[in-house]
Amino acid sequence: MTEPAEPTSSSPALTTTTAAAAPAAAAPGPFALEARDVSKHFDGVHALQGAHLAVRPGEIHALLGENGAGKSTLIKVVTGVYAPDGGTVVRDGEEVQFTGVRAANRAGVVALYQELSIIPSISVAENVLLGEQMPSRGGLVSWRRMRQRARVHLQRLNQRIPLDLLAGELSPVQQTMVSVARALATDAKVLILDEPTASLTDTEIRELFVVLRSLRDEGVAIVYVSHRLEEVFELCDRLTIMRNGSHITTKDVSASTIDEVISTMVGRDPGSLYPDRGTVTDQVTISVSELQGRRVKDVSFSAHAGEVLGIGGLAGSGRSELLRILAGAQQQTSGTITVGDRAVPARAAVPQMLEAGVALVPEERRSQGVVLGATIRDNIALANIPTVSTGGLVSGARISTIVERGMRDLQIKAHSPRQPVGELSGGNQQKVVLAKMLARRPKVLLMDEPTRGIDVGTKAEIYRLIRQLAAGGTTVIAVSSELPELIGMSDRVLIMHEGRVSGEVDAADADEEVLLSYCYGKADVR
Amino acid sequence: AGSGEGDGGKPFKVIAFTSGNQTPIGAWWVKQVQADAKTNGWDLTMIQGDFDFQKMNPQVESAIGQGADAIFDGYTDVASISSIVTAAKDSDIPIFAVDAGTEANDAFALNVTSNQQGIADQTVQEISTQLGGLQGKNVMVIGHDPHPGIRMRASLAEAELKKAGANIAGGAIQKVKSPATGRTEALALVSDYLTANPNGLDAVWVGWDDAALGAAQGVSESGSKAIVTGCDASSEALAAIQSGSSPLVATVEQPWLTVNKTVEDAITAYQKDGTKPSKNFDAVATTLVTKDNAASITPSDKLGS
Amino acid sequence: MTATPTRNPGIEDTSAGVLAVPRRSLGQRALSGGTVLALVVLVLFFFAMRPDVFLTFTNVRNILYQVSILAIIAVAQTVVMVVGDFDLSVAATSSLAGSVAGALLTAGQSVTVAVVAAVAVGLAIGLVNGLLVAYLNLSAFVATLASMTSIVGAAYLVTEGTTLFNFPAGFTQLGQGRLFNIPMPVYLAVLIALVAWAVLRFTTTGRSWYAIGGNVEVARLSGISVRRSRLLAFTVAGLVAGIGGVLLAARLGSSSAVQGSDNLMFSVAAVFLGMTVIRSGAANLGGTVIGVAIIGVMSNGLNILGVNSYVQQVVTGIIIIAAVTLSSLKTRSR
Amino acid sequence: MTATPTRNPGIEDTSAGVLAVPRRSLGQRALSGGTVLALVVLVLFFFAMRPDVFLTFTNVRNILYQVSILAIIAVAQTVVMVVGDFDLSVAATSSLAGSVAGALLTAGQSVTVAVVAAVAVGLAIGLVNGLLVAYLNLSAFVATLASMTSIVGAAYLVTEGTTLFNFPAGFTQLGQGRLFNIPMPVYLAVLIALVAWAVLRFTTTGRSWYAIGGNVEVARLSGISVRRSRLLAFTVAGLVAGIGGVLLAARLGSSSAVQGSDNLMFSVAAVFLGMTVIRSGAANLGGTVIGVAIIGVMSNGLNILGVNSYVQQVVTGIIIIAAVTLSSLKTRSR
Ligand SMILES: Nc1ncnc2c1ncn2[C@@H]1O[C@H](COP(=O)(O)OP(=O)(O)OP(=O)(O)O)[C@@H](O)[C@H]1O
Ligand SMILES: Nc1ncnc2c1ncn2[C@@H]1O[C@H](COP(=O)(O)OP(=O)(O)OP(=O)(O)O)[C@@H](O)[C@H]1O
Ligand SMILES: [Mg+2]
Ligand SMILES: [Mg+2]
Repeated sequence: MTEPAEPTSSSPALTTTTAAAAPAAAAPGPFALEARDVSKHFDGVHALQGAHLAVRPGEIHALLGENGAGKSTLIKVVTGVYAPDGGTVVRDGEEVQFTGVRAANRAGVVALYQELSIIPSISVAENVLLGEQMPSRGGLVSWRRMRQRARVHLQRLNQRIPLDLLAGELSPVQQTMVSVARALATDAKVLILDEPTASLTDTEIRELFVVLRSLRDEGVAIVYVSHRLEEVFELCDRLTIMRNGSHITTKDVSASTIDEVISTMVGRDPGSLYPDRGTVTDQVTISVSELQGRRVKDVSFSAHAGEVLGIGGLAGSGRSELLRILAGAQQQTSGTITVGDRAVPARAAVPQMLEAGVALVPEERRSQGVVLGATIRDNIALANIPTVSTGGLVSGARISTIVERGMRDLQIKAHSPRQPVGELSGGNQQKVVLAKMLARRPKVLLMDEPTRGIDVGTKAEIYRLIRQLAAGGTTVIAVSSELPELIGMSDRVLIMHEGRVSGEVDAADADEEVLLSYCYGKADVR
Repeated sequence: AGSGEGDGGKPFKVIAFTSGNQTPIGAWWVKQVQADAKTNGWDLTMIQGDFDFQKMNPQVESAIGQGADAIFDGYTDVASISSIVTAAKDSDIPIFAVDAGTEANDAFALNVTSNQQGIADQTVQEISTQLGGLQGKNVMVIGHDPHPGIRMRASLAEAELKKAGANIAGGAIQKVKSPATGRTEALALVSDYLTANPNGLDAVWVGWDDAALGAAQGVSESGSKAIVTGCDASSEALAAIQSGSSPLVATVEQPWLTVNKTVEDAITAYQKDGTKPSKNFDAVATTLVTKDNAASITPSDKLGS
Repeated sequence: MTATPTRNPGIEDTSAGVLAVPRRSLGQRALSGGTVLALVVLVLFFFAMRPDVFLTFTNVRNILYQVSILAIIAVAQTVVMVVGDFDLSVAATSSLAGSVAGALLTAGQSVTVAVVAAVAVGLAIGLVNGLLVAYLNLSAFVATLASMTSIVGAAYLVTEGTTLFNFPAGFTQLGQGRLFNIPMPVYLAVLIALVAWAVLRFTTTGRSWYAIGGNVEVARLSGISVRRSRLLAFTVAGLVAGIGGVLLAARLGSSSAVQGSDNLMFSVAAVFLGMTVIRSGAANLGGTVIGVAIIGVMSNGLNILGVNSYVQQVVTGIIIIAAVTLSSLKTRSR
Repeated sequence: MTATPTRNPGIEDTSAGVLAVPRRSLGQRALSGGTVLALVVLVLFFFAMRPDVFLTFTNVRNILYQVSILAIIAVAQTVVMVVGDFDLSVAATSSLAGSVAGALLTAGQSVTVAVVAAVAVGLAIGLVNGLLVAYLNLSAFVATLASMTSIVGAAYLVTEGTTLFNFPAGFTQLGQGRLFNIPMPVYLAVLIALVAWAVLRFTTTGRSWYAIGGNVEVARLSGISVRRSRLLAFTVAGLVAGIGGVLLAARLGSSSAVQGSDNLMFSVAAVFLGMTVIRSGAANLGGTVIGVAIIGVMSNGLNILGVNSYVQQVVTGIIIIAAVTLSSLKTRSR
């Protein structure tokens, strides 16, 4: 077995171990699933090089690493989606070569893949029992048994979703729960979950944890990927950290701390997550009065140059719609928006709002933020067509300038501006969206869940960036579902409840409990 | 059904159909029959289909199902209307036809068409005359198999040309696939052949004028001296022949006016007293059209006007 | 901890929201089918214009007879479109199958041999299309466009460019025979549509097709054998198109290389019309049947009104646009 | 931390890549095009078979002349496919435009009037298609399928089903005249392709089209007026198809309702072949030109070899499949 790649640049405090020999912690037992010295490259990029993972039956094993560390790729290798370039996969002590997902599933290895959840055009019940799980006899499907079984699996997660709805008709949260239910329905012996909680909220996360713990107690080996480290420490037994496609360390969760994990992941001491607040000016950049939308009701507020305004609330409380209306992506039914000192025409669409200086970084990166098949360069150019052109002609030089600046300023990790965005890690994709919008030099930057699915290191970068923008006089309005983030990054926090603003708090002296009560619409807490 | 009750209270009901309404002759025929129907006092149902038998046949059959005294087929090959023939037989309604097959067929009470052998003779003879004999001459034959008339005259012409000692360019009949793109297909066939074999053609025999015009264009664009013959006597072909500058030197007039008149007369005879024609097939003689007589010929697409 | 809590979506959010595909109440659903509405409007219009003819037994039978083979080809197209692909070769396949049957009959083979061989040819073509698309990863559009070209060429070769006819009665009866005064192709079309409907709805294969059509990647990662399923879908389409071709030859009593080539465009139009019928917007058999009915009613009705055939063609296009627009307006007004 | 250094985009990238089209190193690019390879193989094959003929000036001119109008129609198709849509009506539009020109000339109008009116008809049809797709949200496939049907009907009405001819020399010169011994349509095709290429590559409109083709929602949220752009794309396609139709009428000296109807399938095939040329798989003008060239070389070469036209058709399909397979193998092995 080869030594995994260099840990030299990492903090000296950390010890590096070879995986197979490694799991120094606890008694070395037979592993349910092992990946040994796996390597995989795409188009010259080494996604994996000396990756190791070894999971025991009856444990929840966290797989950690910053964006692009290779977690998802490793998962795809061990479940037969990708054939590895080198290395072996071992299931119950036997070397296996899965020819595809189906083969892996049959061997009891099942994954819930990142960013891929449901099939929108078929029913909820079918989504839960997709593939081999579909109850059938002699090729005939039993719809009755399918509904029964789907109901059971959803109930286990405390979800009461009508089974005959099309999955596409569900809210994003419900969709995620359906895909979780599908993974749970497989009675897997090795269950791998790649960021299942990225778009879930607390209630669902609780339900999920209950089920995962009981599965663990039944002897299932669980691999759990998340960027929410608090979760990891609450749920997991052991953890493996990857960096740059290589195994860095595997240890018991009880033997490590969040700070230590962070610095191992990032390869250096990350410093504090949230930068210091700046000064907010008196100059109102955007103000909204009595805005009505489909979900948004009677929202009025204004924000200032240099201010970071956080917006919180429960799922479906109308935060995204509010931002979409502000960005011109959706029309309000009534109410006015004023940018600077000019009222925006009621039917203004995205181009006009961008012209007025309002830019949106949307919630769903892959379907709203970037063209996955297009290059970084083209994605950035996309939002800047008016500014890089004269008389209808696009200037390649001007595109190059903004692309170069964007990639440098945001430290986008790619081997070339000509790399398709679909090949980048989630964090880098998010930076492309940011770069694209920042090139428009917006006066008001709207960000919807700016750090969803992004590693701590990159999160810190994004917070710093937000602060930098604010310091430059930009107003940042950011929606987030994570209360600590809301408090940490904002100057002021608005909480929405059922489409209305239910509370407004100065972030500097906000606490989570208060915000939470506003989230539930209890405006009278104080 | 049965014989004509034209004089009774009910008008004489005729179902007419043509699959070729996109051809000029088909279009003429439709108008002609509609006009004549008025004169003859027919209750006419005219069904037109763009060579789409799946659509046309059921329409005709459904009309048959609703009763008629006679069926009038214009330019639709017997091969494509088997189901109509069956339906007509079942309802005991006679079918009178213009140009619906190249040989006698008991599907019809009468089918009158032009004499394919005559067309082949006339055109091949004209080529021979113009070239001063066929021995050793290179002649391309362009046909179109789906059309039985063209198919037949093309193979007759090929045989005659061979017999007279001509070489068939490309070794066999060149086949145009679609009537819609006949002109461009023939144009490409000739241009490409002439590039591959410069001066390789003395004549091009083409089964119908539209493609013949494409072939002629190919010949003149390639700077070849070859001559071209067609068939149909379309006004465009006649104009080309008369101009004297086109490689198209001859076409053949098929006497559609007379043919149609003959068939309509047979129908009116049947309408009057139920008499059916004594023989059910006739192939009438055609006229070769060259520069000499082109001016006096009524173009096939200006029939009736 | 980090995440904010939510209302339990299970309780009140069942009416919930909308991602890409809207959801409607039962009442709305009944109304929903703008496409169905379009069909009803067409029927009423023609009935109002010619009450003496349009809804008579003879004419309805006539419409059914006219669309029966289109319906079969449209079933083939539906299956492929459920999987999210296209088959531009369905009509050509049916012509070739018909031509093969015709050629064998002309060569004196028995009806059984001719039919079996023709259907086998359809199946083989479907298999080849499937291999090209599922295993060589060609875009279905290019693959079937190309195979269509070759198939038409092959049909020309088989028929030598002519129209073959003079088939034994045992063969033409398949297309022209009647049972209870209804032509055989109508029964066969109904049978094939029912079988296809059942396959799509009740078999694991059918459900895999829908899953793949919904999202290939998710289907693949859920352990569905995407390749095998797509191969199967194209094969089934080829087989069904082959049957359609045999029936067309039997129905017309003739076969030629271009026979029924209109069925391509009309089958696609029918499936598209049908896709507007259901919520998910996926290809579906019920919808296809409605689409076929719209096309049939329209063409028959315009004939009955004696509309000039050029004008008919103009009107046909306009009606298709009107029907689809109607249904999309309905959807939007939700 | 994370960022790896990149080549300085400012220095070498000033030649502005087309949106959605990634750039590869020269070596990769030369190898990349399995489709280009297919073209080269075809050319070499025919050259080897007929070295005395195939690459002569006359024959190359001949090929160019033969594909020039197809190339123009394929440009129209490319524009629409860049936006991620389809236009099934391009060939019908060109026939109608040619028919309108023919009818006006026959009625004694001047060449200018006839040409302008014909092109305007093309433009109007494009506009209608665009409105249906962009503003009424109909699927482009259905909308243009339906409009195609209506347009063909209209062309029949305009020509009264006949072939119009006897056009003044001033008109036919457009299609048959020569400059430096090269026919006019070749210049016009090159001109139109170059303009379209430049529009796609260098204008804000072209960029917007590619963006929309990449992902409509992303494009919309990035501030691109999706509706207006799509409308424009269809309008341009109609306009270009109209020009193609005028040239075809001028080239043949005649116009009919179905003239050039095979340009639909061939234009789609050309664009699809062209999409395999580049990595992103988007429609692109260079690729389309290669696709058109493959089709032209194939048909001319097979004619030169004297292959039976039915066999030609079979072979055409097989060659298209081979070309596309070749290029997809290349892509996969990267
Ligand atoms: N299909 C692909 N083609 C090219 N490169 C890829 C592909 N998939 C992944 N990569 C690259 O491989 C590396 C590892 O990516 P992977 O998705 O495994 O990271 P990850 O650890 O899951 O990150 P995240 O936390 O953002 O999900 C990245 O550099 C990514 O750009
Ligand atoms: N429960 C729901 N019911 C209906 N639509 C919903 C629901 N949840 C989300 N959506 C849809 O998803 C988008 C985002 O929803 P919205 O703005 O209401 O929520 P949010 O406060 O941003 O919460 P989330 O965290 O779910 O994004 C909207 O377009 C909305 O139509
Ligand atoms: Mg990942
Ligand atoms: Mg949201």
